[in-house]
Amino acid sequence: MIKKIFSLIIIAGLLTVFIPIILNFSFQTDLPDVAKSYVEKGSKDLGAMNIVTAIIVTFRGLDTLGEVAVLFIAATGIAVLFRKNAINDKRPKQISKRDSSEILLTGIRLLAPVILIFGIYIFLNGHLSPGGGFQGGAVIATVVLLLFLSDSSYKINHKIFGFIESFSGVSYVIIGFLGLVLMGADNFLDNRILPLGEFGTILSAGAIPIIYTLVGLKVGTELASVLDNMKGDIE
Amino acid sequence: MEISLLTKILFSLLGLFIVFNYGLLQAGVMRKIVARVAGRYGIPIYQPYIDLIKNYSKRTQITHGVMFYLGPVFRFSGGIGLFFFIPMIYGSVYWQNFSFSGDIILLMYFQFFGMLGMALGAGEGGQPNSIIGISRGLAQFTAVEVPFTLAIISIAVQYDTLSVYDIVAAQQGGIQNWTLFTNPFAVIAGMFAFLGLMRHAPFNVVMAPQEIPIGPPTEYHSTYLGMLQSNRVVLHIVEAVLFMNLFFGGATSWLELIIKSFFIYFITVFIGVVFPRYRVDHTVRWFLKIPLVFGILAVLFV
Amino acid sequence: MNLILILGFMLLAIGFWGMLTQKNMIKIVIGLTIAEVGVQIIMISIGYIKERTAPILDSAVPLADAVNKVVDPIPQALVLTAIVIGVAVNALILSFIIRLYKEKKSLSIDDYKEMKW
Amino acid sequence: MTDVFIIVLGLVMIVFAILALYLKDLVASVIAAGVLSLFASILYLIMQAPDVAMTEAAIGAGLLTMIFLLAIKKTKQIEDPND
Amino acid sequence: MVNIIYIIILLLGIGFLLPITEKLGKKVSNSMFFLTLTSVSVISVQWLYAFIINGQTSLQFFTAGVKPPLSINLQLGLSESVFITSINILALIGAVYLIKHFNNIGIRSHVLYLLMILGLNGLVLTRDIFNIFVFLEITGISTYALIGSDLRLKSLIASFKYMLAGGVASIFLLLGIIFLYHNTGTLNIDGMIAASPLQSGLKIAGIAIFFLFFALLIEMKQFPANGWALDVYEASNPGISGIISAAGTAAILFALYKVMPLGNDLWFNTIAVIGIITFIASNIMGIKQKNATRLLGYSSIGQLGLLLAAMGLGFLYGGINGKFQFIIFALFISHFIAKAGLFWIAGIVKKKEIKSWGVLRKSPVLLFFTGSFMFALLGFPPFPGFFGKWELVLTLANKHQFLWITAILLGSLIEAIYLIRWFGYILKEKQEENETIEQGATKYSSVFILGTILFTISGLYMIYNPITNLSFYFYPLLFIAFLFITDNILPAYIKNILSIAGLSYYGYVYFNQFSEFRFIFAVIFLAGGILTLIPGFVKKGKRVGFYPSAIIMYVGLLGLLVAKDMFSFFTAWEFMTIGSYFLIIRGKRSQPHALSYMLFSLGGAYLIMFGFALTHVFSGGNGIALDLLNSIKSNSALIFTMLAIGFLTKTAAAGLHIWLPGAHAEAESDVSPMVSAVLLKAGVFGLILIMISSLRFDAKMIIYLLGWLGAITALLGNLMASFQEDAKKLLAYSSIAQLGYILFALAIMSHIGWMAAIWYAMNHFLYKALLFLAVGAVVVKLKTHNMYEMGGLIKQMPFSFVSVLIGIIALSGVPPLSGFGGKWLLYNAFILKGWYLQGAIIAFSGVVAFLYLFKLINSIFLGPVKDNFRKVKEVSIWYLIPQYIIIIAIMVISAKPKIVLGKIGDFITSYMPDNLVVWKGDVASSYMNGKLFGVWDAPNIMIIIGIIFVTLLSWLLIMSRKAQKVEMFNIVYSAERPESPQTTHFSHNIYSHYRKALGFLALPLIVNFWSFIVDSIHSIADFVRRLYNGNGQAYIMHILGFMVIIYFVLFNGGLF
Repeated sequence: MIKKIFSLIIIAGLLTVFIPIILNFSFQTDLPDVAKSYVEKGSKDLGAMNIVTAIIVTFRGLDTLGEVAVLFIAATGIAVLFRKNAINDKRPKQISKRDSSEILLTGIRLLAPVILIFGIYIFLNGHLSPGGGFQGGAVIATVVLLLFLSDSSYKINHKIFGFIESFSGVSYVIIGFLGLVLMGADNFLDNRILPLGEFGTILSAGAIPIIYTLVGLKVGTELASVLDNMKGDIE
Repeated sequence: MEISLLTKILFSLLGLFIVFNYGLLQAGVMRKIVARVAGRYGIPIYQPYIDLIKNYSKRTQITHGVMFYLGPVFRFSGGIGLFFFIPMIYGSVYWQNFSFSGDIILLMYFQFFGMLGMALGAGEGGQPNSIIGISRGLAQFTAVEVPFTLAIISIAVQYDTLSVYDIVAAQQGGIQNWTLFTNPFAVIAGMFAFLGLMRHAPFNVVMAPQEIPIGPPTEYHSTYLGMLQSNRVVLHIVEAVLFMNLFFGGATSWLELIIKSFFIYFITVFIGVVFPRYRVDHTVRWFLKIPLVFGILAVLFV
Repeated sequence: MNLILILGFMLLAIGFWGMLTQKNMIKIVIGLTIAEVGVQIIMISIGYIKERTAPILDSAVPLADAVNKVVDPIPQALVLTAIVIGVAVNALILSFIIRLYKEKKSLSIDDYKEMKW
Repeated sequence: MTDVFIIVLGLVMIVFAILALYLKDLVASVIAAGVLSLFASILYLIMQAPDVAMTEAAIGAGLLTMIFLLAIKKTKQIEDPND
Repeated sequence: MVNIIYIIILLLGIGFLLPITEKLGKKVSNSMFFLTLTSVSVISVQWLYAFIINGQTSLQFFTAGVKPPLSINLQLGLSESVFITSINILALIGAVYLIKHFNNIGIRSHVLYLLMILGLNGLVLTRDIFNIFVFLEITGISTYALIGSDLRLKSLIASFKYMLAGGVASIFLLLGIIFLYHNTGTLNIDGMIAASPLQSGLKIAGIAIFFLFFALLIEMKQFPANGWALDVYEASNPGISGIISAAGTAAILFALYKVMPLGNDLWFNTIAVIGIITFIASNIMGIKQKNATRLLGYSSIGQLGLLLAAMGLGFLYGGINGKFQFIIFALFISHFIAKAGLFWIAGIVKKKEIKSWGVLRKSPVLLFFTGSFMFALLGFPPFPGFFGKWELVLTLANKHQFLWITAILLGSLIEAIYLIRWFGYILKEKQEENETIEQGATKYSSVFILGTILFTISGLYMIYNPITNLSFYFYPLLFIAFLFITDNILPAYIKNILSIAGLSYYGYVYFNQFSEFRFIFAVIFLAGGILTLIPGFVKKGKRVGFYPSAIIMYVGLLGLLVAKDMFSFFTAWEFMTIGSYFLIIRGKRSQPHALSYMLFSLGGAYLIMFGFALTHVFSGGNGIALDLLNSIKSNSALIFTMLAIGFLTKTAAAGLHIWLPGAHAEAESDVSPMVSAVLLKAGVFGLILIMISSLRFDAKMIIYLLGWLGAITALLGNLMASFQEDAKKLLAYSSIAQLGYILFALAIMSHIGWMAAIWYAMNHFLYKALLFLAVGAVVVKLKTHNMYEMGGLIKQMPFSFVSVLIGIIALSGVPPLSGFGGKWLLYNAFILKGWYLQGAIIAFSGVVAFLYLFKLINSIFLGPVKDNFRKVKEVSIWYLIPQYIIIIAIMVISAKPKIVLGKIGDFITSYMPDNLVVWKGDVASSYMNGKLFGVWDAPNIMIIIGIIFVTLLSWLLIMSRKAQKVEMFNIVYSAERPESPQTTHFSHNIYSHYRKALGFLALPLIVNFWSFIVDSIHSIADFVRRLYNGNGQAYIMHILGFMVIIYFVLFNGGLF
């Protein structure tokens, strides 16, 4: 009971912290100058239509690299947690599952490729329209998810998924490294290592699309392996 | 005028001989007085001489080891040493003994010399429990020391000197400038301490007769006992002379010395006969009460 | 857009309330997710400017004066990263909960007091 | 007009948030949380943040809810009463 | 130079690559793993070399080819390069330590480890606020995964709680970032600082910064919101928690350091207060800890609190440059290495209870490193923490921040309690024989490398420290190092010869450089050292650990005399404390006493440091020369009292003496003379220094009190000694009494008073060394301390008897020997001064000394011989040689005191010219306002007494030459054998009547006082640590509650 009172007091304290913010908060009427230069540079220098993607991939490329690393660590951590030869783990017993109905199976088989293509579409023109590597990767993961849900016998091939995951991660770092090599000391993760191409087309904005595809692949495979680990067959 | 070292030694030895004989006689007289007070006929005055001769002439002795040997030697050399360091007769250069080489502090600490030696000797004696006598003696002595030190400090401050000769010099010229009258508190404290030092009646639990089975005297016999007896004799006279010099104006001639020291010693006998014997912790506590108060008063009102 | 800011803070408060009072560990994580959604709403509402469109320079937004046509893109970039990280953390926490459940077969946080003082 | 819509949306979201915390059946509460993040993505659309809306929808609503459900499958569905 | 971004590229790239290489086999992936870590450390070391040696200025590294406000930039300055180098090197060594653990988890743990290191490096390098959030998350998640990786229940719980706390922290961080962005318009830290949001006066800016700082504060594990951190330290694999506690906190500390300029003075002050509260609170809680790793957790949180406080204060007083940079580096380095080292050793020992760490004794090298790590944490001399703490106290003193100094010193004293106690358990707790330590090569070598790095850095600090040149210590420390290395190889007698040679060499070198007063102490320290080392030849075997600690102590003692400035004096003081601590703890039952000894001397040392800092400040605040003591301008009384108490802890004055009896009695037989005869004089030397300085200002009242303190100590010491049954304890109490005399004599502040004091110091050294050597030898021979089990050894051990006899005659002050000179000087001094009552107490305690002196000699040598000691032979020659050298010395100075007193007299006249002691030939006479006062003619007294003694002895010999030897009548065995031997022993409790009379003076009032303090600290500790009740949710509540409190403190509850 005291815990409830204490937490009530603390939440009241929190509110006293938040209320002054709400009260004398003045919304922006104009873009801060950093955002202004982003908008101009985003389109002219990097040739990307979607400014948010420009910021995420090149301007604040290190953030995204870090973010991909975060996802990678989370996936590895989960894999470490659910590793088979856990010391105090009893013999993993196989849980029996009813196989799902016919309609579901065929429906999923029909839908899977469509969603897959949709995912690829999302991260392919991340620099043109909203969306990008992360959203695309999530969509791909949902494909795998659907397959898990539909037929219990579906096993993702860990060798290929692992390979894609590491390959895309490493190539992402190599692209960044190319920036350093080609463009000089300050251009780590610069997308201008490739020609900017014609504004608005798929192959424009230098390395952004390539980076975003790699990110997409990586996020997709990672989330898939996370789901697989968490689903796991050990009880 | 400086007399040569040789004459100084000779005169000091002569002084020692006089004091030694006077001591023996005084001991005899004092024991006769005590006997007469107790209604007994008492021993002949020359009895101490007889005891001494008997002890020294004994042929067989036994010894319990080196330290047993050194006990009486330490004790007697303590007595004689104390004699040598105290100026006997004020005024004549012959009877200063070797007092130039030390002051009251030397005398205070030299008393320990004899006592420590005696304690070690008894420790090595035949009777292991003789140590109980020693521990009582030491404990009592620490308590006695307090009023005695305070008295001496107040005298030293009063006369601005530590050397006995100058103190006596300051007290010459009539009774009124004896320390007795100029600094009464110090004298009272001093005399209380004198009682303790002489180990007479109220505080003689160490030398008391029934302590004999474990007291130091029973351990020693023949020559050793002779030495101890001669030391006791000399020591009592020398202590009396010391207190005479400090408190009662010193002596300008041997006669004056003998009379004064007799009466000083008589005080202890006088008090001793009347009072019962104290246990050691009572003695210690008693000495840290009234005599201590007097000592503090002496020091504060010097 | 003050309303959305208020909404964000309320969701944040509800999330924390959930974390503090709910005993079930999964409910605590749900509380955490709600708090995260709250923060993300606050971040977006700060970036929003009235009557402006999304920061995509497509046909609707002429290149020339895009500057005063577009909403602030930076908070959106930050939120995007924050969401992904939030999901990663939540996935990890949940797998820890599964692991813990395997050990002590209990979801209440009060049962996990092995280490104290 | 949009203000009214926002208020309604906000209230609904708060209701769902409270529901997500207090429903005894964990699956129901997880779905409530999913719906909450779905409405959040709609909110993002209103605030002209399409990228974030898509991410929120795909990852926040889709995958996170799925992970929660998987977690519940591996543990206990019904919250024991004394909590 | 290599672009710093390569660190990120390498770590991340290989991190991604490793899962693929796993198929090529474990050998390849492991080598890849180590290759990355080595190359990353090489890059950072290369940069560090550039910064320190080539004076490189700080650089910016941009990403994405665009200038910062638009892109993220990495900055590399001196502080950054120090932090990343230490993190990367620790990572490399940590990898070596953890490789076995990782191998059985699989390749993924290598990946997690690499990415954790990436996160740490990122945190330090990046200058973009959101990037800090990302790298914080990377570190966080990889740490959660690593902690949970060993799948034990406890680590899973700890990691779960850590994640909840991390989640809450990241929420606040995001809020902070977005509102700061809203306020300043940029995400780059330098941009934000330039925009200086607080100046704008907007409330939101303040709250935004509050969120940001608060999030980092949670990560910094500050009290009370750090329950979860303790579980993490306790539960996770010690290798990982070592890296978390060292590198993890370092990176977050640096992140906070980068963001600090955003705040204002109020905020710096609050952070400093939070830090100091954490420092003290977690140290107090550490006292009650039984679990080793959790205790290390408490200690690392405490140290972090101290670092945070130092940083807060640094910013409060003009930013982290010059002075504060040095302080924070020093404190950081020692915490960094020591904490990682201790955690790794915990990993090797694998024992949960600190009491069962005794098993470390099986591997001396590990034991040595544990000890040095612990002493590095406590800030002892050779280690960097010492320089840091000194500079911190000095700078704070310059700013008149005395409350801060007391808090810091109090905290480090409390920390010393549990660390020293733990070290005591390691050295002394009983262990079953079959216990062994895991002999893994990787773990062992990584701890070994870490230890060597610690010592190399400490060496660099000793050589290049900006405070003062400590060149005096180079050769001695090399010699000590040599002794440590060859400790297991060389036999004891070679080491003994080497040490004696070393000491005499230094005696020869410094012989003529000392002014009189330091010369006397030099003689005491050096001659004392050599004499007390000679008995060392008795010991067979290697006597591991004795010689290095003895030499450390003597180097410290010598350093005291050589010291020109306060800092080298204080270094010497601390060296001496370490050396003596190691010597004392060698005794069998000496652990609790060594602990109380160390705590008292540490308390005293900190008081001295505080006093020196105040002297520096109140004497014009320039430089730290030792004779600044003589030019203190204001509140000199306070400084004097502080320094006096500091030195009195070493001379065990009444009230501060409870450590001495145990320490001296329980020490080994040739250590106790070293510790009691030689070491106590260091305190006396200090006292003389401040007494000289007190001539300049009037400290009459304090010195009068010191006089009384000296008298009471003397009385207390003598009384307690006479009631002791343990021979060495008796001598220990008598040392307390003698030191009381010296203090009393010093307090008299007159020419003759000081002569008495120094004469006493010299004498006490002689006869206490003599007595301790003699009694120590006998005690070793009989294998018992209790006097009631001895007796009648005069026939078997005549030489020891003679030396004890001379010792007690000298000590008691009976005329012929030198003791009387001391008594005479003392009497003259206090009569001339007019301190009659104290004088009476001194006189009384002087006489009481007879009681225990007689008891000592009687119960050991005189009386009946016990059966089991009938065949005991004389003590070995090596003990007797120093005894008889000392006896000769005593005889010489008793006959001719003028040799020593003459020299002392000239020295003292330069300070106190009034009422001199005049020497005519060998006759010393003192004058009271012009008139001859006292006369002391040592040679004549000796001659007269000698002659009388010899004549009487020869006369007695002649008269009783036929005396027949009779054995002493043995009362004990006349009846049946009693069960308790002591009650029938002749000298057992012989002063019971005395105890009845004066027992009330010897009541253990002081002991009760100190045990009351200890108990109250323990109860506080027990009360405070109840806060961590193990419930994860409660910890979240602590965090949020902590936030609300800090908010109210900062914005004083301004709602609108």
